[in-house]
Amino acid sequence: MSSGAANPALAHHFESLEKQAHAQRLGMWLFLATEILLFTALFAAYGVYRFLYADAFSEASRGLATWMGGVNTFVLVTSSLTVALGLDAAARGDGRRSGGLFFLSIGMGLVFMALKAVEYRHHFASGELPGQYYTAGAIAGSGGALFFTLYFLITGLHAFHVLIGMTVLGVIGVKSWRGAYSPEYHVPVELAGLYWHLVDLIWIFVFPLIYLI
Amino acid sequence: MSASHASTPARHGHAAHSHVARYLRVWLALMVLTALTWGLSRLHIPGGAGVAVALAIASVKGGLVALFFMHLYDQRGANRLVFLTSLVFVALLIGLTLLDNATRFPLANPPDAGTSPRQVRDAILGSQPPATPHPASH
Amino acid sequence: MNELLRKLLFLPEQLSQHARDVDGLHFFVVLTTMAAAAVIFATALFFMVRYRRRSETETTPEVQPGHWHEAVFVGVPLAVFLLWFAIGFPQYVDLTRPPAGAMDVFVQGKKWMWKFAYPGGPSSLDVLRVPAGRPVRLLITSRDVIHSFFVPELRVKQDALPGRYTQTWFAADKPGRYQVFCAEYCGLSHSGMLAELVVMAPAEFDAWLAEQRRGTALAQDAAPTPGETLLPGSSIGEQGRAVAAQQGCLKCHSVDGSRHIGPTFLDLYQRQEKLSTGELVPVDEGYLTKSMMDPAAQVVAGYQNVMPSFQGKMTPPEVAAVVEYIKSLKTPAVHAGPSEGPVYESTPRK
Amino acid sequence: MSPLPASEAPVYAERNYLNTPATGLRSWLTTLDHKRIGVMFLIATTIAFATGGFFALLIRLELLTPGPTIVDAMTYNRLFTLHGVVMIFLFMIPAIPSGFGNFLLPIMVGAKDVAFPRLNLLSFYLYLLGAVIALWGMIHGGADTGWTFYTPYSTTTPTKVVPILLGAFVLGFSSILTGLNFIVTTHTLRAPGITWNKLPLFVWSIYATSIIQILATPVLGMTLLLVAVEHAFGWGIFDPARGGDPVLFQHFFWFYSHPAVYIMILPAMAVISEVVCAFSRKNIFGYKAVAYSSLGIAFVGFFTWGHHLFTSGQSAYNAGVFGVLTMFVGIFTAIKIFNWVATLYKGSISFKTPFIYFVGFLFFLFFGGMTGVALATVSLDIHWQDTYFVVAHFHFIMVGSTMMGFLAALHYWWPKITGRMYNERWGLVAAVFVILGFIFTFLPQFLLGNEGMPRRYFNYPERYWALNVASTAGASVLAIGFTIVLVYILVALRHGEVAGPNPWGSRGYEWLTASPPPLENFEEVPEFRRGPHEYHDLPGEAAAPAAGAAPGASHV
Repeated sequence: MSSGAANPALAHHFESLEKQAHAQRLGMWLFLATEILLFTALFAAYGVYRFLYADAFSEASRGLATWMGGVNTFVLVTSSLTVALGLDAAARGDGRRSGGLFFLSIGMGLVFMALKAVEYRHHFASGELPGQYYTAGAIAGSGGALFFTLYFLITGLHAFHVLIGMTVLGVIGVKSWRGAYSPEYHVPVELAGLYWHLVDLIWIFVFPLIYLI
Repeated sequence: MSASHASTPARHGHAAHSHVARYLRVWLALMVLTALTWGLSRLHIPGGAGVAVALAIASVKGGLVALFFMHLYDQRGANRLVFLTSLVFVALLIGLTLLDNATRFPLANPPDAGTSPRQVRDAILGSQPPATPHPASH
Repeated sequence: MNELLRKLLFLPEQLSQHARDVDGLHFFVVLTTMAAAAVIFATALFFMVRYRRRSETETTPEVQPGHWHEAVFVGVPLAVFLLWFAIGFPQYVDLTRPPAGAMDVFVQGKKWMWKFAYPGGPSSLDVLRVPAGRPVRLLITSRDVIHSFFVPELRVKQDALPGRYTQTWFAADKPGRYQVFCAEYCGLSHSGMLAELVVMAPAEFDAWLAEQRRGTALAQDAAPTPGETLLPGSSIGEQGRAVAAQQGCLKCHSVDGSRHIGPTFLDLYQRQEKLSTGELVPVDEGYLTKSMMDPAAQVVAGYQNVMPSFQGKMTPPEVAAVVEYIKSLKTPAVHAGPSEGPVYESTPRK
Repeated sequence: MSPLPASEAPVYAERNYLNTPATGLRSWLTTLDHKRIGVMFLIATTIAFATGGFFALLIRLELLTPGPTIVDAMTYNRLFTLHGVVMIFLFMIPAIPSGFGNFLLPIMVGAKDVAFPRLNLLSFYLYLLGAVIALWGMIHGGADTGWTFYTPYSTTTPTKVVPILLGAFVLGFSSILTGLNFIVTTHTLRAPGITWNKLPLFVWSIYATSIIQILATPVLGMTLLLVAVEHAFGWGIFDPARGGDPVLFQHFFWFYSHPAVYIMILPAMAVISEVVCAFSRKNIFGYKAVAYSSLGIAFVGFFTWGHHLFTSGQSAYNAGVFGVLTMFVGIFTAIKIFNWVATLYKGSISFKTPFIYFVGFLFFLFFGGMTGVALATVSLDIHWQDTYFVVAHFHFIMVGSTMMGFLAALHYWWPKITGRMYNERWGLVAAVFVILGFIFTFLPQFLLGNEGMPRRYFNYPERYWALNVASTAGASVLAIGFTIVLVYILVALRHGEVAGPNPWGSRGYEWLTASPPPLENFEEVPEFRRGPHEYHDLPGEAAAPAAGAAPGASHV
């Protein structure tokens, strides 16, 4: 057991850094569970309305630019890879490399957001908006409007999480670059990564639900 | 505590073999699966099969991310349990709400949704009410 | 015994076989609960007296349960609970399956009144008349928020969902007058959203219905109340639209005000139509129904008499639904009426 | 370990969490000490309880006569909404877990603090923020939707429903953070010697509560947010006019709010398990059964939400599934009741105030629970749904049982928290008032429900008058009881006798430290060799002939 008594990162009520890391990791996983359930309400609503308005939903889905969703998937998956590599670098004590990889991930997050913004712009222009603002009118019944309600809720909440994730990666990346972490203690790097992977994980489900089926 | 041969900081530190190769393999698999699900969607597999395939691929991808990028593969039991439990509740909420919409009195669903005019007529006028479950099934 | 327990538990009169069945379960539940309470609390009381603290230095032995205890603790209540459920659930399933040939009544809740529409067009406000001894199926909907149709004497309750139908049914035993409550909170006058269930002798009911159908007391109650706003897509009208589309009405009647083979449905309701005979008639439920059954009788001036009769092609509830649909087609500008209305009315967003 | 009972003169721990490191208001508001945060939660939730109780009294007064009595219909609708929102989100859910749980859980696992002290303080400030937002909404008109916020009523009402929704949303985060902290603390900060099977039952129940808080609250948060979005922008997600399904809202809402009932009752069960052992001076009958049944309730409690929707147009399949599953969740509660009663067997029962509340708890939980199971038989629910029967049922559970748990906890741990005793005689008097008050308030409501009086009625037919008067009379007895408690407990703050570390002779781990406890809970962390509910190895045990009979009794 690595004695972390000297390490300033050790809080007074933990007996060792190892135990503290375990606690922090568990806490993060619990937090991620709440995030998953936060999205679950939206996915359940999506499931119900897709079941009720199957035709309208597939029609509306076909109207989306699938290639943008696809490219965004590639971008986000790749950013997850760089975050994972960043953790690996931090574990080996290479703070600079770790920070650099995190910045690279933020860059990919920006690409993701930019593509998303282009898509949103297009939806605004063509009146594909939620609920009462839906004016596209190509799809009979309420299904089209509901699809775009859920589209904006799900992608909007996800984009919000991407923003938070980028902020977290930025803060931790800078600290990492400045050498705040060591092979013994780099839990924050790991937790920031976990958050980013969750954002990726959710997108992996959003992509087929919104764009493909 | 017994499960603590986990990704402890110390272990990360002197792990001679880093995870880089594993990460790259997983990344490659994710890219291939993304391309696959994209390609399959262009075939427009009819009915629920397309949905099922797309969700199955997404689940595999999600599993890869959770296991390897998020290190559930080599972590303590508690973290895995938290993640699995949350998935159980995801399934629970989605499953039971959908079951309701799928089996309720058809007219209790939105009128311009899945209920065709024929169903509407049958439900209003048909002397036989729509199928309801047998008490024996419980 | 039944009467004694019913009065003891403050249960209202039992107006149907379903009510008697449910009360049977109720009594069984209460009796088993009381028996269990007697056993548990007597045991607890005995322990409390027998093992009260006699000195401050008293000690106690360790007592651990055997598997036998746990099996009893789980098994006995589970058996009782499942027995209750086994009795109760079929009763409920029965309530979701109206018998074949039940008379249909459309029930519409809106803030804060109940409207009942009968086969053949007649409707009434806040009074539901049904024949004794015959099964009646209620197709319940709401015009604004969720309401709930509740008659304690029938032990029947069903929510009214806006824009869609739910169903329940009952067969009342004997003539009488009973209160209908709204059981789902719906705003300011929730507790004032009462109606009356009038159970009539079958012959009397038939006579009443026939009279209604003849149109003598034509649907006064069904007129919209002042200030009433019509929510799109939240009424029987939605079903009516489906029926109208299927029956082909919309091939000749537009819904956007444009002139086609027949007069447009838009703003048709409550319009003064000039007939080919030169006579002016107000378009009300009676006129609409009649025009579907016997279109040649009153043709609007300027149109050909080409419409087939739908007598026998549409059933009364379908006709009622189409009428509702036509009534719902209003442009806001035409929506006249004093603006005071109920103090508190939800406003649909535009 | 200190002997039972404390024979030497009790000592007030001079150096304790109340005065170290400082006593100023600032040191409290910025504290990271779980005990201080717990105490602040207790004070805040008690204020919320008084507010909610005041609303309740106004409601009962209004219902004293049919028609308008003291307020108009609109005010009445706001009153019952605020009563529900305040009692549930500001009192029931945080009171025992965030208050007593925060104070006790780390001590009971032998830790110096919770795992994330800063998150813990954040949880308290989120609670305050949520309360302030909700309060702002209340002052600016309040909401008239009922605490259930059913759509489309809640999305079309012109009242200030959005701030109330946002307040509840923020309170949800407070609840999540507390739950998260407790789970991590229980996993990672148990002192050496405290294995999972030596955890106090209080910790087991709070742990189970935390699981629900973590998993259910986000869904409620999202749902409330959707209603707020719908109300503000008309996105149509639950709006039938735009193709939405209002029943979907009910699914989402009860997916949280049914387990939330267990967030309210499990902590009370936590308290009761401790109290019954301490005051019968007896090991718990079936430790594992009581501990694991908490987890069972937390888990199966998620599978039953649909029993709130039997009349909503939900499918009969779902009604069957949810009905049966509800029967199973009843079993776990039954196990607990049986085990608590069996714990009394061969005990040494001391009728102190907390024990009286245990008796009340047993009564309310039994009848509240049985009526709950009866409601799940579906056909009976069709009659009872949305009537006063349901109101009486959930008040038996949420107010009756949870309040008994809260009061038992308040009296049992008062000496630990403040170092001083309350007045036992007044305690007994108040307990009698409170318990009888509850019975007189809610028993008539069961009968009203049977008779068919729907809930949330401002006006009612005259045939319901007599029972309403009885209920209001009971409520005033209840109010008197609570007032007595408040008075003597405040008096005890300054004038109570010094309690000493263990005035009850309890074996719970929290009694091993001084009263009030020092800053990091234990001056010297004990060895925790004995289980927290083990009383059998008292001095003189060998002489007691009953000891020999015990093993025999256990294998009947």
